[in-house]
Amino acid sequence: MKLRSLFYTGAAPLAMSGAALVAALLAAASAQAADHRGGTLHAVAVSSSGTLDPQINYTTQYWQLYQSVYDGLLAFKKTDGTAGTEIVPDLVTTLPVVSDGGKTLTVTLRKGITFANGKELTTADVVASFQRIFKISGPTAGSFYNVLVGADACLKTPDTCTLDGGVVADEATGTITFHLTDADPEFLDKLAIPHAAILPADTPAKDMGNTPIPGTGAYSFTAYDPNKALKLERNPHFKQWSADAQPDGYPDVIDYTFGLTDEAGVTAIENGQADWMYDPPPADRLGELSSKYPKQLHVSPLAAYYYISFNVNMEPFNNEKARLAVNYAIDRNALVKIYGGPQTAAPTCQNLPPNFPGYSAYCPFTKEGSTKYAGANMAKAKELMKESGKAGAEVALLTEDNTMWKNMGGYVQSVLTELGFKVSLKPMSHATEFTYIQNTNNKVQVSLTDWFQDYPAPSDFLNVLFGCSSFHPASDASPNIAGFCDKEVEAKIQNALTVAVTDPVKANTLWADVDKAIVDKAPSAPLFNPKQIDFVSTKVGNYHFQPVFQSMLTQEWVK
Amino acid sequence: MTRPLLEAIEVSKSYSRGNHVLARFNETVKAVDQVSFTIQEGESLGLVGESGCGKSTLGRCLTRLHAVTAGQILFDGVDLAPLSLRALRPYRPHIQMVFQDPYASLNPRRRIGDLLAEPLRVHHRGSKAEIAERVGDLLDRVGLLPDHVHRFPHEFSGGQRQRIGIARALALNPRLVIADEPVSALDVSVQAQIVNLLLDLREQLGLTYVFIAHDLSVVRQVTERVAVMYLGRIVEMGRTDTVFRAPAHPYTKALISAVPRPDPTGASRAQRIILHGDVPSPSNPPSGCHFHPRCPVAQDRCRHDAPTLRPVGPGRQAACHFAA
Amino acid sequence: MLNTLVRRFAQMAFVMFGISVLVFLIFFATPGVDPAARLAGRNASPEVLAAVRASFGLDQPLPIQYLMMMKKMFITQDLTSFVNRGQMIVPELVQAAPVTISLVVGSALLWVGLSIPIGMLAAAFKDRFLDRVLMGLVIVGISPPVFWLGEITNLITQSRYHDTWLFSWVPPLGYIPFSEDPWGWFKCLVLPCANVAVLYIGIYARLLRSNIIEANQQDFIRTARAKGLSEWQILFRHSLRTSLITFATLFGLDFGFLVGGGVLLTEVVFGLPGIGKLTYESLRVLDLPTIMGTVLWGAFFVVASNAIIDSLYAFIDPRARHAS
Amino acid sequence: MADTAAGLTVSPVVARPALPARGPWATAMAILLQNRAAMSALFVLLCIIAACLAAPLYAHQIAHVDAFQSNVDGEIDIDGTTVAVLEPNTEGLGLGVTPIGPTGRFATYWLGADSQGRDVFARLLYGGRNSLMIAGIATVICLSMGVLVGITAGFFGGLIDTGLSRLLDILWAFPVFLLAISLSVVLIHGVQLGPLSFDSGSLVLPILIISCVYIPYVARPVRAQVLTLKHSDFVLAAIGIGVPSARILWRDILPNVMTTAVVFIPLMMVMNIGLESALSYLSVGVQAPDASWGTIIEDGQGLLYSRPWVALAPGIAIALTVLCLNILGDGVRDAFDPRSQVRPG
Repeated sequence: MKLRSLFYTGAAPLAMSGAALVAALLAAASAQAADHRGGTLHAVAVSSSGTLDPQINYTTQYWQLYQSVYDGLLAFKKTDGTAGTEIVPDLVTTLPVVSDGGKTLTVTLRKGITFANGKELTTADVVASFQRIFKISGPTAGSFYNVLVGADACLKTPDTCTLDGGVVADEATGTITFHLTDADPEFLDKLAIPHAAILPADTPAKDMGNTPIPGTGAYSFTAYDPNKALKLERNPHFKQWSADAQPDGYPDVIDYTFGLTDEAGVTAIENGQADWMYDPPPADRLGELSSKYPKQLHVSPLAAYYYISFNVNMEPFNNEKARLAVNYAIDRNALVKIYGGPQTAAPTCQNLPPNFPGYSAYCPFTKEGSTKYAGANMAKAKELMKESGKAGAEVALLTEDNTMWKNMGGYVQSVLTELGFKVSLKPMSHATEFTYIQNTNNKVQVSLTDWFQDYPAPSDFLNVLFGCSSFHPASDASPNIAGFCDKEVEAKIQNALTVAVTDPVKANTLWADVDKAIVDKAPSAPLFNPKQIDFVSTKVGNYHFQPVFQSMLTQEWVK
Repeated sequence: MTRPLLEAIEVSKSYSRGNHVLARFNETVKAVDQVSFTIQEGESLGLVGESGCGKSTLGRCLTRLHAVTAGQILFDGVDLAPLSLRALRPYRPHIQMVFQDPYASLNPRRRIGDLLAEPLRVHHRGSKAEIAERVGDLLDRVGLLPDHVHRFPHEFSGGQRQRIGIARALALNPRLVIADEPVSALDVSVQAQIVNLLLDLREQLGLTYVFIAHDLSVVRQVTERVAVMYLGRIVEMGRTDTVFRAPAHPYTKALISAVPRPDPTGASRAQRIILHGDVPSPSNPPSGCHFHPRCPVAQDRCRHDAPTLRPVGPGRQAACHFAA
Repeated sequence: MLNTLVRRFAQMAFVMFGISVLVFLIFFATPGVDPAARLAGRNASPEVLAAVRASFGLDQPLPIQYLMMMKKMFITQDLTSFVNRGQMIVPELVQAAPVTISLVVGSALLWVGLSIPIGMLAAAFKDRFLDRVLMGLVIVGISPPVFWLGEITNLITQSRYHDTWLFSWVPPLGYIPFSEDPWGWFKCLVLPCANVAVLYIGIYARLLRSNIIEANQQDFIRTARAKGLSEWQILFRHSLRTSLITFATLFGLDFGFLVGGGVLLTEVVFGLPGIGKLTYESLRVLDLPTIMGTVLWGAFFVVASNAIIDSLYAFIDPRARHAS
Repeated sequence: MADTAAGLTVSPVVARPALPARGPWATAMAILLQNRAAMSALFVLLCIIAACLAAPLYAHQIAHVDAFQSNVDGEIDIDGTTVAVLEPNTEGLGLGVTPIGPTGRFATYWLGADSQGRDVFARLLYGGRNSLMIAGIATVICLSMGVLVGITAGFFGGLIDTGLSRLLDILWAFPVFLLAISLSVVLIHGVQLGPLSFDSGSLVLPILIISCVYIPYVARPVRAQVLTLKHSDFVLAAIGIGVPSARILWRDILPNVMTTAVVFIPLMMVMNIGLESALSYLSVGVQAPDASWGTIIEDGQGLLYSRPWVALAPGIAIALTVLCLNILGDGVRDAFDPRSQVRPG
């Protein structure tokens, strides 16, 4: 859930249905645009999300806001549905010209764009921004931008980072050339996320904390107190250059208040005191909202999934049959019920979310004779369990300690008990659980967790969660929680990564194959894909859900 | 003269007071200051003085309930002063103490029989039955009934409790009993009973007493010799009757003159010496003779020259420049 | 006096040092809380992890890290959170303090204002009907857990009966600063204050009642009664006055405790962003710098109120000066 | 203080004959037994304990439910109609799932279900068992430790006293919830104490934490009392007799400290129940799937607006228990605390 903004960024759904309808609505919207310009949007959230620095902050909550404040060279298209995962040129004129087998990318900067402080954007700003990623030890410096030539030196000694030969600018022509050590099919995605936002060259090379950094977007942060409020106002220097990349917004001001509980947030929106809340409405209010205010609710699928992660290197789940048995035994519909009912989540057997690139429906763990998920197959599970010979093994199941997680943990515990394991449930504070279950030193056998996309690429699920390169034993930063490193699967992953550079379409079929292979080896038990529930006030119109960065606040009408 | 039962040689007791951050800036209070005296077996010595003069502290030093800062306490020739609590234990039975407050000196949670048997058990004086018999004997001796062994202290009156306290002190057949104001907490009517009991016991058992009191009339009744203390020092010592008849030290004179006597004519009032001023603080005693600020006969000399205790008659000593 | 102050200050410094060390050690003993891993973000590469570790000084030995943290907290005041990069701790505390203080002062006014009349009435009508009713009410008041009482208050005032005339004035949960809207500030604090006060009214009314009754037994009250003062005069002039000393002592301690974070649960339940909520949130995410800040804040108030009460005691009652 | 019995006659003296030879303990017990309010409170308390002990009986024999297993897909029969324990909402957008509310039938979900479909009343009984057990054991441990530390510090004095007193100062100044939560956050993952290892979720952990936190509350008054006792005349008398220190401690000091400890028992129970529920409410106490009154309140918090009884019932249970303990505590104090005996009536 996105309350847990700390680790879970970029929840992005791929809107599945009604893309055409939405496009039609958009067209109608632009006609009325002028009428709705102005006013103040009141947003509320339980808490703020830390630093305002776009190159450091790694939370969905602020990435959503950065869309209208900062620009990268590229951007995800600001639109609903699958189209929203499309990458479009933002500060540059066209998509990069790729050469040298994908190792060289060249772009040309647009002219006449100015920062909110009035200074014009130059190639020097671009080079400085990429250096800054390393100088401030940005969270993804080593995992996303390490493909740049010169990144090695920058990671070793961040203070003297030059990225010499990696990012080359020609001031006269406004071109920037990126040189990569290896071809990277996801480099464009990486240029489109806020960590690659272009900031003024003179931005200090340290975490700017609560001090806003001028951006190029339609809005600017004008006041920030993490305990109280955040304010966005129009950037006076902004002139729209691409509605796809950086559209102008409707409200003049966005007042974002922190500290209200989610219950209070719901009440405030019901009473029209607030327009939108970041946090999902609390579970016990869903029924009331859904019956009383159906028109103010927007349910959108998220590119995320909840799953059970087995430690494939430890008893008893080093046994594939035991893992498969659990997969067959878990009733995903029951978990969906705990999550908030069938309208709030969809059961799944695989690791890629529906409508995600590379997704191809595959669900072996269901009742006999059904391709869609239809419930647990306990008979098959018990049979596998018998074959595994692991009945009677002691198992500790880790989960987070908030109510919903504990309820899910309680259910999984009963299933494991039914299979014959001796199960103890270890709920753990959400602050520690995610890093705790990653570290092999903690000897975690099985845990309940979730994953939200960073950007819409299959490797963000399959390689990050199940690739050998993301398994770091004895480290708190080892997102391959299962410790799954299978030669066959790894070869398939590498192949898909290589093919993606030249043939993304073919790569997606390869990824579907990887997904299937992983499901068959069952290092995880995928459970369900959650949906985002946005509750807005009656005066909010023109609600749009961008699949990577969620609802687009600046596009909402409050007038 | 035979060897004295108890001999105190220049016994001093001081303790520090105050809560200064640095301990050396705390005040040092000399509660007992170089006191020397002897007691012969079978004798009774009274220690008198105003409250706060150090007589109770001295009493507790003699029983080694307090450690001694300097000096020697020779009991039957053995110096008790440097001994540890453990090393003292064999000597404990010989020196016993009767406390001032009969309410506080008996553990409210223990039965009388238990309290009286405690010393016997600790020093392994006989079997269970023998101890029980001895306890009955003790109760009888102090005028209580045998079935009182099952009772708790709160069921007794003050006088009865003091009897129990005395019985406990006697349990181990001590040679020396130090009685610290044994009757001052009791009603006047009961005081006489206890005094009589103490006198009887002394006669029957041949006890030696150190009798600490501020009530001179009781001291006069019980003791043969008396030592008068002022601000931690002995200022006069001698046979009780002579000291009372002809006090040598001006302080003793004042003390004795203050004792109320049945005097219907009021004639004695004229002779009464009224001391002016309060007792000075022992932490900051006056220079020279400690008594000089209140002394009616003080002269310049007394301000810087401290008088020592010197013989002023047969068996009499006084610490005054002008005592004859 | 200066002496006492120095000693007090040293003691406070020692206790706060001890607590900070304890918090520090507890934090680093917890498994799964490598701050570097969380600062670096999910899926951080080992190089970035190392760089972050170095830039936050997390690769230094623990004593150095401790000293660095203390320096950043007290001297440069630029200590930042381990969870939200760039979040400064000191301003965060400064922001939260007025909320907690408003809440505590408000409830203190309520509980003092109500417990005194209740305690007096109960004492005056001791063992009569009014006494029983009042004491029955307050003992029921101190029984439920404070967070549950808060939940129920919210259930009634925010949801079930929010639309009735009785509670329609109740603002949404949360805090409105006085500077923004004094009336709103008042409205959002009324219910939380009342919730805290319910418990303390009970404790203080019961305390006051028994103290007054005890005081009534004392000699000087009997004297006052003998002088012919009326019962109410006695109650107001004498019993109440003596009883209020204990009352004030306890009040001082409780006030310190509450300002120091004792209202944690109330703040959490009512969504008031005060010190307690801040502590709770930082404990939930194990943010050592913030925990350190709030715990030291809390400890300061507990120790300071203890010290002030002790000093006042020494001032009122000179005997207590040398007691410890 | 008048010596009423003997007048002026010399021995033998007859003790007051009215009172039988009863010790202070027996006297206090007698006073307590005559206190009607305290005895009623004790009775209610015993009923609550009995009900909680009967939790398995209720769950298995009457309600036929497992209070610790999720019952997400469960269905029950009410007056011939089959009702799902967790019913997805069908109105509007069909979001949310609501557990069944109080049925009013003692044998079937009397107080309704929680968000995992478990019987709230059965959990309430099991939870009470844990809450009371944790508070009770923690009280025993805390009192023993507090008395031990207080006596050690007070009796031996010197460096031991200085060390222990400073440690107590630190614990005392550590705001109690913060200390408890901090400890819980660390220990809740499990702890290794020499050969003993307690896994997370073990009830031993909250017991240990709760016992530790209130030690200064016991140790400080005990130390002060021991210091007073150590300089009391009757201890001096014992020293004068030559009683060894250990025996003085055991026979003269400990029995006097014990009354203080007895007065502390109900108070500590109240504080421990409060702390346990608060910790569990903040989910750092008793761990799922085990229940305590605090965890049920926490579970109920998420259902407060739709199924308030889940949170109401355990709160009422806590309030009632604490109320009884408070009344009983008043009685015990009146009976055992010598200071309160000054008060007539």
